[in-house]
Amino acid sequence: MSQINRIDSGLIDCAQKLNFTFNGQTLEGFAGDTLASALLANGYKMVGRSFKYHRPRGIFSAGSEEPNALIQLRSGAYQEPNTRATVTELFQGLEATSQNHRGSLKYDFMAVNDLFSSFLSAGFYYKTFMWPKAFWEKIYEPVIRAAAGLGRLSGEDDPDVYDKGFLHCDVLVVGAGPSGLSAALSAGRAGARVILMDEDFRMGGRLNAETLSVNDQSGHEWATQATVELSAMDNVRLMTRTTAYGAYDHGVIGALERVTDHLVSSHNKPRQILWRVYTKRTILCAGSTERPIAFGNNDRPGIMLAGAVRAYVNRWGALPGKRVAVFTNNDDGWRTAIDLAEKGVEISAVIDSRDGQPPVDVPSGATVIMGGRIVDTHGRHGIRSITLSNGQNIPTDCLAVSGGWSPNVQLTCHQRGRPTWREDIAAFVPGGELPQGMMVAGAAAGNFSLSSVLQDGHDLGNMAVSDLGFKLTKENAAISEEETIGISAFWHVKESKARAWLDLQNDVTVKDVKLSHQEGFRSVEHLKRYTTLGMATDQGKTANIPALAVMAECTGKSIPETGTTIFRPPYTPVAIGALAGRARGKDFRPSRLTPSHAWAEEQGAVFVETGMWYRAQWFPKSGETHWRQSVDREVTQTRASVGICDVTTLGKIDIQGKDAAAFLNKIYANAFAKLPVGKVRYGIMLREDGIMMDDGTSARFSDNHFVMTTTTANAVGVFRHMEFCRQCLWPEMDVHLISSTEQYAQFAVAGPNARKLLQKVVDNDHDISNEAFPFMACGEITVCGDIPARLFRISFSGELAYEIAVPTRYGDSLVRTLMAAGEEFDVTSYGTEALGVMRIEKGHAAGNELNGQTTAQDLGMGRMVSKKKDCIGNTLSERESLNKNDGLSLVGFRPVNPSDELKAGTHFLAKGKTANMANDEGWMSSVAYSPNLGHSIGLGFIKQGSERMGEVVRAADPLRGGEIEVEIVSAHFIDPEGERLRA
Amino acid sequence: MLKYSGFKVIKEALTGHKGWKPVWRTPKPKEEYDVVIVGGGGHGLATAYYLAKEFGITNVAVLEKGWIGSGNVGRNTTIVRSNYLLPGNEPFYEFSMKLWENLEQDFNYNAMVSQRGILNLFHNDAGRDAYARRGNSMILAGADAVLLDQDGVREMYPCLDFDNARFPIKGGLLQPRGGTVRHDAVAWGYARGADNRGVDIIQNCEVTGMVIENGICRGVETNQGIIKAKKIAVCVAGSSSRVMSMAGMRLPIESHVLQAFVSEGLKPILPGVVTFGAGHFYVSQSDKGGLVFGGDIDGYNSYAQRGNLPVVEDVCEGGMALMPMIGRARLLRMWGGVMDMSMDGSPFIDKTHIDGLYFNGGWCYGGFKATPASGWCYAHLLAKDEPHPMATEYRLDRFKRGAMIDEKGMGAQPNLH
Amino acid sequence: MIINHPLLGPRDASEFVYKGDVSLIDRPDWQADNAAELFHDYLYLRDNPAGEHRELWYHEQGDRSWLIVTRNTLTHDITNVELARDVALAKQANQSGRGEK
Amino acid sequence: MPDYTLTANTPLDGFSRDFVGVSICEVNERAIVSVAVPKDGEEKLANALASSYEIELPKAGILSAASLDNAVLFSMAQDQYFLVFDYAGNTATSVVRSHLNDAAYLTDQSDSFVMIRVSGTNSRSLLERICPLDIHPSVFPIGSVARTVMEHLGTTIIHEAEDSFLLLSARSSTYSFLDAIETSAVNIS
Repeated sequence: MSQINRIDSGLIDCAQKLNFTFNGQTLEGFAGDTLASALLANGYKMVGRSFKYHRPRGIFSAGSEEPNALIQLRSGAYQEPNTRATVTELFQGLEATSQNHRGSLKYDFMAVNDLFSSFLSAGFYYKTFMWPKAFWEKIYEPVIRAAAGLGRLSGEDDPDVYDKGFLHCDVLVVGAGPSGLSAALSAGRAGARVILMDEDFRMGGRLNAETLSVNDQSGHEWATQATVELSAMDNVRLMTRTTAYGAYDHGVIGALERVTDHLVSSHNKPRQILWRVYTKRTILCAGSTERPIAFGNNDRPGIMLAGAVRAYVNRWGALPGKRVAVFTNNDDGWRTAIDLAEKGVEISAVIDSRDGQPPVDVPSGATVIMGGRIVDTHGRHGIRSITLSNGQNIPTDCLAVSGGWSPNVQLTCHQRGRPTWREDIAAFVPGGELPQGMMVAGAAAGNFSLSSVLQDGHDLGNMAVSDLGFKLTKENAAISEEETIGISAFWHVKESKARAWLDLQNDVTVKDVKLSHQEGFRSVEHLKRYTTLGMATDQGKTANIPALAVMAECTGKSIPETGTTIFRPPYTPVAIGALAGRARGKDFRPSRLTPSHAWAEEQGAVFVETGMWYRAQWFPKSGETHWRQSVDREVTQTRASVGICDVTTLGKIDIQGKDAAAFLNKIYANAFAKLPVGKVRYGIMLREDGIMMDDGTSARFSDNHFVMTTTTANAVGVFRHMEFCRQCLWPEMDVHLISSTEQYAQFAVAGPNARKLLQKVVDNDHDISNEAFPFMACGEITVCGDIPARLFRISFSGELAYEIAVPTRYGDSLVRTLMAAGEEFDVTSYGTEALGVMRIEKGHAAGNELNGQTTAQDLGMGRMVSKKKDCIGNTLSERESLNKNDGLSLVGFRPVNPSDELKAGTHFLAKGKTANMANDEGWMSSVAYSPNLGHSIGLGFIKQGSERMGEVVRAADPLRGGEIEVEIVSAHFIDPEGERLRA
Repeated sequence: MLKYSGFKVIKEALTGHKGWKPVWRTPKPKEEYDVVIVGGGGHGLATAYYLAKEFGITNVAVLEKGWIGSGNVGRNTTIVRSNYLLPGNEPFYEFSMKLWENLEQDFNYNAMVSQRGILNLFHNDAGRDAYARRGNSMILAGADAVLLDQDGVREMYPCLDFDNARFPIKGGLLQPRGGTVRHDAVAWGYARGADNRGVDIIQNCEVTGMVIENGICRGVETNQGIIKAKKIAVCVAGSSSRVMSMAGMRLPIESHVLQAFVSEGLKPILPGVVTFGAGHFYVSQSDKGGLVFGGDIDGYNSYAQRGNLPVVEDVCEGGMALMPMIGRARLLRMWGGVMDMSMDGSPFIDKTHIDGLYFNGGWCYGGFKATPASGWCYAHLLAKDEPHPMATEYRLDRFKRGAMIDEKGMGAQPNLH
Repeated sequence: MIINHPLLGPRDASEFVYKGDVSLIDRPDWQADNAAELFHDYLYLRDNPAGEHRELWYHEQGDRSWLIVTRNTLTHDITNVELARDVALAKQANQSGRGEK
Repeated sequence: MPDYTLTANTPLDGFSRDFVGVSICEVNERAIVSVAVPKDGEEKLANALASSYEIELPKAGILSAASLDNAVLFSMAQDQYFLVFDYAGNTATSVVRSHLNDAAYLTDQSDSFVMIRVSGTNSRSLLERICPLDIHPSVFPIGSVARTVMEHLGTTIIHEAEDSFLLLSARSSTYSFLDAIETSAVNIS
């Protein structure tokens, strides 16, 4: 069988044969085909199964509105479910398989559902499957879930790459049919920056599918000529295979370009590009969509939209049938009969629901029935005949149906626009409230005759650019002959006894809408939700209006009174991969690397993600097989001699200005106004609600110059907060902020030998002895021969410690130098784990304690909050519930049995109390193994903790099982008097 | 009352479905009710249902501006769970969970309560510690929780990105009893149950003013006239500020848009609900096969039921980072709901300073899962004028006292909760 | 959304970080007798209008300006954008002017 | 003096790579100093700039170019400018201070950024994939400057010359930023 239904016609390239497979069968098509046109040319009728009843489904449309012909494209990890054959461009080697059947497409086991259809009426599942209770999850639901869904994901990672981009223009024209081309021509000729996009791979829209002429040439020739003229303009960008899928606030349009979907392989180039289009004007030229008429068994393969039937014949030379009947309520349906007859196709009948005379000359041989009704059709896997209301039976293998055309108003509704009803064309047209900058031209605006479409596009193109101040050219619109466009609304054949489909994919019938009405689901939104109408992959593009008409009939109201459905983006479904673009795997978010990263990598460091940063977690030495060995060693070596840790990730903010001190005094809860030059102070920052926001230090380098550090996690938030205070609360202050986090590589040098080590690199003219540079001193110094540096005598570890900062360009060199210089002291580098162990040993709060829920009082720093000044958070920190006598406080914990391991996240319960929420006294926030103490230690919050030293409570961990006894102790496990850090 | 059952469905199928009646009546409003509930969403309908069923108060009207269920009960991602941390929240949500578990038999409507589990992933030790604390809170409150390591997650969801992730999955907190519920059916089921017990459900009835005399709220003005009531129960999350401003009240609430997304129908690939904290993404697969997913709120005050592209892309980025196998699935539809974002991320069920006027709102993006408990506790408050024991903390004055219920620790910044 | 920055012209809203109602620049006097109540109302209560809303946005990925944007919460239409610092300064000038009377 | 010396590195060690129609290269030996305007000190700063660099305070979005040290000055925030000039030493602020004295608060930012030049006929096509701003010459002519976000990273873009753009982004995320640019170059080829 080779292209038995192909005729010599259309816009395909018969010289270029393409082989493809459908359900394993190798077939042949031509360049310019869609999968649908190629399947039709090869005589295929049935290509899929419906969602609920598993009824045979054929190709229904010739565009993106397709509800039926959904296939799985490609295979393996490239498998793409629910792909519309009607918009799938044929390529050599294309693989397609049908979906949603068990067994073969032809003999689908699940088709048994159709026999039970009367039990599976709309919403039946809400009324049953409730008994016995356990059966829902164990039996009913698994069966339903297994039957549901359409196509199948491969379960493998999507192997393709995607990209995104930004486009800017004066005028975006959506749709390159006659109105779009006309609009782009007039806007482009005026010199505006124009983008013209169309979802099809060929510009021209319906001109490619019709036999109408423009400017005395065939429509598609005119389209080609217009495209050539446009592509010669520098200011015009033409984008085929690109769908404007959504209209967002302030004129932003989302568009998807399918770059390689028409190729057998994307060769590692982006498969699709998601464009965000910023445009001053959008001219929507999206055309219109034909809709069907509902009648008995109107869902059989071979029953198609009339416009689609002639598109297949005119554009693709593919015959949907050899003996075609037409059922229409409008003049346009007749075009199908005429075009096909001209191509020599037998027209068995034209049934027009309207009374009166045929609007055009009748094709010879066709039976014409004016005022006719089709009540039923026959043919199991494809239509074979139709039955009329008068009992007449007419054989046919393709029935072309036209219920009129609905303007594609989707993008006009993506914001608040509601379409309005126009009785003369029996259709909704764009309403008054259009998205910002949007205009609608052509069929999308309800102008259906080709001549008016051409004029409309031309005029709106001109209007858009003259709005923007461009000078118009004198060119006229292209012209075409007037065609008749009469229509008389007709939605469904009431005489039909058999089920009449509205939503072909989700199997919603006229009866379902009536049942919905009967049960009170009368609002359009109730109707959709109750029956699933319009919820399928086509979003009811062909189904919604006829269904609305049936509901209107039930309620006795007009269609606009009954309602309209709101269209939501996207216009057609968009691959999630495209919406994600490049953001996946390691590229999901940027990575920030510390200045010592390359060096740490050389040392074999294990890294951990902290926000966007990667930090060294620990540095394994040869022979160390467990992370604890490395961490214990790093801690021990640091406390015994000296250790070095990259602390660049802490936020650093340069603060300058005459009011810098006064500003900090308002930002911090403790006093800062009188901090002497050359000193650092620890500060706590509250949110305005009195809860701890952050802690850190600020160093004063001169009267007007401070350098603040924040925690790594809060660096961005604190900066933003300070800018808010500076600009919005105290704009009168002379204070300036700039981040210097990136500017300096900063290392903690900690341990009894820290000074000795630093003295080896600090230039001799800087005295850093304990006397000259005591605890909490800071200064601008030079190292290694005039390299500028900043030195801070601050300690997170509790040891004699410094933080030294050099310009980032020297960071890598400095860490190598310090390690080399420290060799004689057995220096160690340490990572975030050892840092954590040492800060817990010292009782310092960190992220687990500063979790946005704790107060300074909870952290044992309540007295630091000054009551004598105005600062952020001061007033509200005094609220009663934040100052309860039995409030939480941060204390230390040690296991009663030293061999027990503490776990963070355990909850504290008094001995003998039942484990429930009422008896919950707090939780363990941070734990570590202390190599110095030889047992596990923890920090945690417990009610009145500071008054309960020595008490034993239970640390309960029902989540992981078990509980242990712990003793409440001081949080300062090491050197509680602070002698070391002052040494 | 027309009882639904498999038998009834079969009988109707054989007799042409002629016997089905409207699921709720379309009554004209009476002049006065004992309780008027403003808002025919999930919470309002549940309140009416429990008022009638549990507290015997049936002279009740539910006033709905549009069609019932048109608010957030019909535009959420259908997740139910009780995996909260704080004592003010966890018992309440666990109460709700237990009500979900018996709901369908209770109101004779299949809302497809499906406990396929909810898994919150963590990516580092601090995340594990926070979830351990939370899991223990849940168990102490009588809920269920399981802490999974990476292997445990891999066993349930082999299709996640374990090997090449920017934020590697280290484990997760699983609540096996969490899951999903068919959202619209919840509204319809409660509506049916309330209607059958005599509650008047009045659609297309917009409240335009409060009738307040001498500090006592005596009724509401509507587009269908004044309706008097002994108690007015406002329950209009998303529009709380708008409605309460009619009584002159300012609330600790901002309205924000939360977008939600559904893919085309697919054969089953995800058993339960997964949330990806590092990437603002959560997902489940509906019984119809669509991947239902969402992420953060858009982040600016809005009453428009639609969002913008940056969040759409952010959510899909999270999705692809978590499960790169969904790249070829297509996003079918996106929509937005308007959330009452409160100042600490937790709701309110309380009397107001105006006698006869009650308020239920501030549900943030978590109102759906709370529907049964919210209805029950609100009904309790209305019937007995004291808070239900499970909802004692949801008071309007808690910020004055400093008794915030701030699960995320974000402070008075509603768009961060 | 697009915010028309008074200094930089139209920028995508994704360059900005949202804070909330413009009333957040009216921080109360910490020494007022009813400071606790004033701060409560300031920090926690919102008009939250359905319609025109003056609100604070921070141009984090731009020039770090805090802006006051007048935006309709029903339609998202933006009708005015001001520099918050200008507004705050004008407010101070206004208040001190009143104080002198 | 200590026995140790420190050696400087640049974010990308002088990276340079050519693609079809577009070149990507690191720019070095330029210092960046933040120049913040003291309250009510705009006139004083303007005078200092005029007498030293012989330039005016630029409006937001536009470069002022000086011949002294090939300096360019542009606005970064309402009261803050960046001065970028030829200098490879360690004390960029003292260089600027020698010209401006106390007319501004200065902060060295030379080590805070990676500077990457994207040039060639395809440079705009490349940037179209990551830069949300309209950089068409009709709206972003040569001498224009703007800060925006590219692939989650704050980036300052300067239109230096025809088909040539200089990008400044944070130094710590240099490799992610370079990857974003290179990926774009591959994707448009």
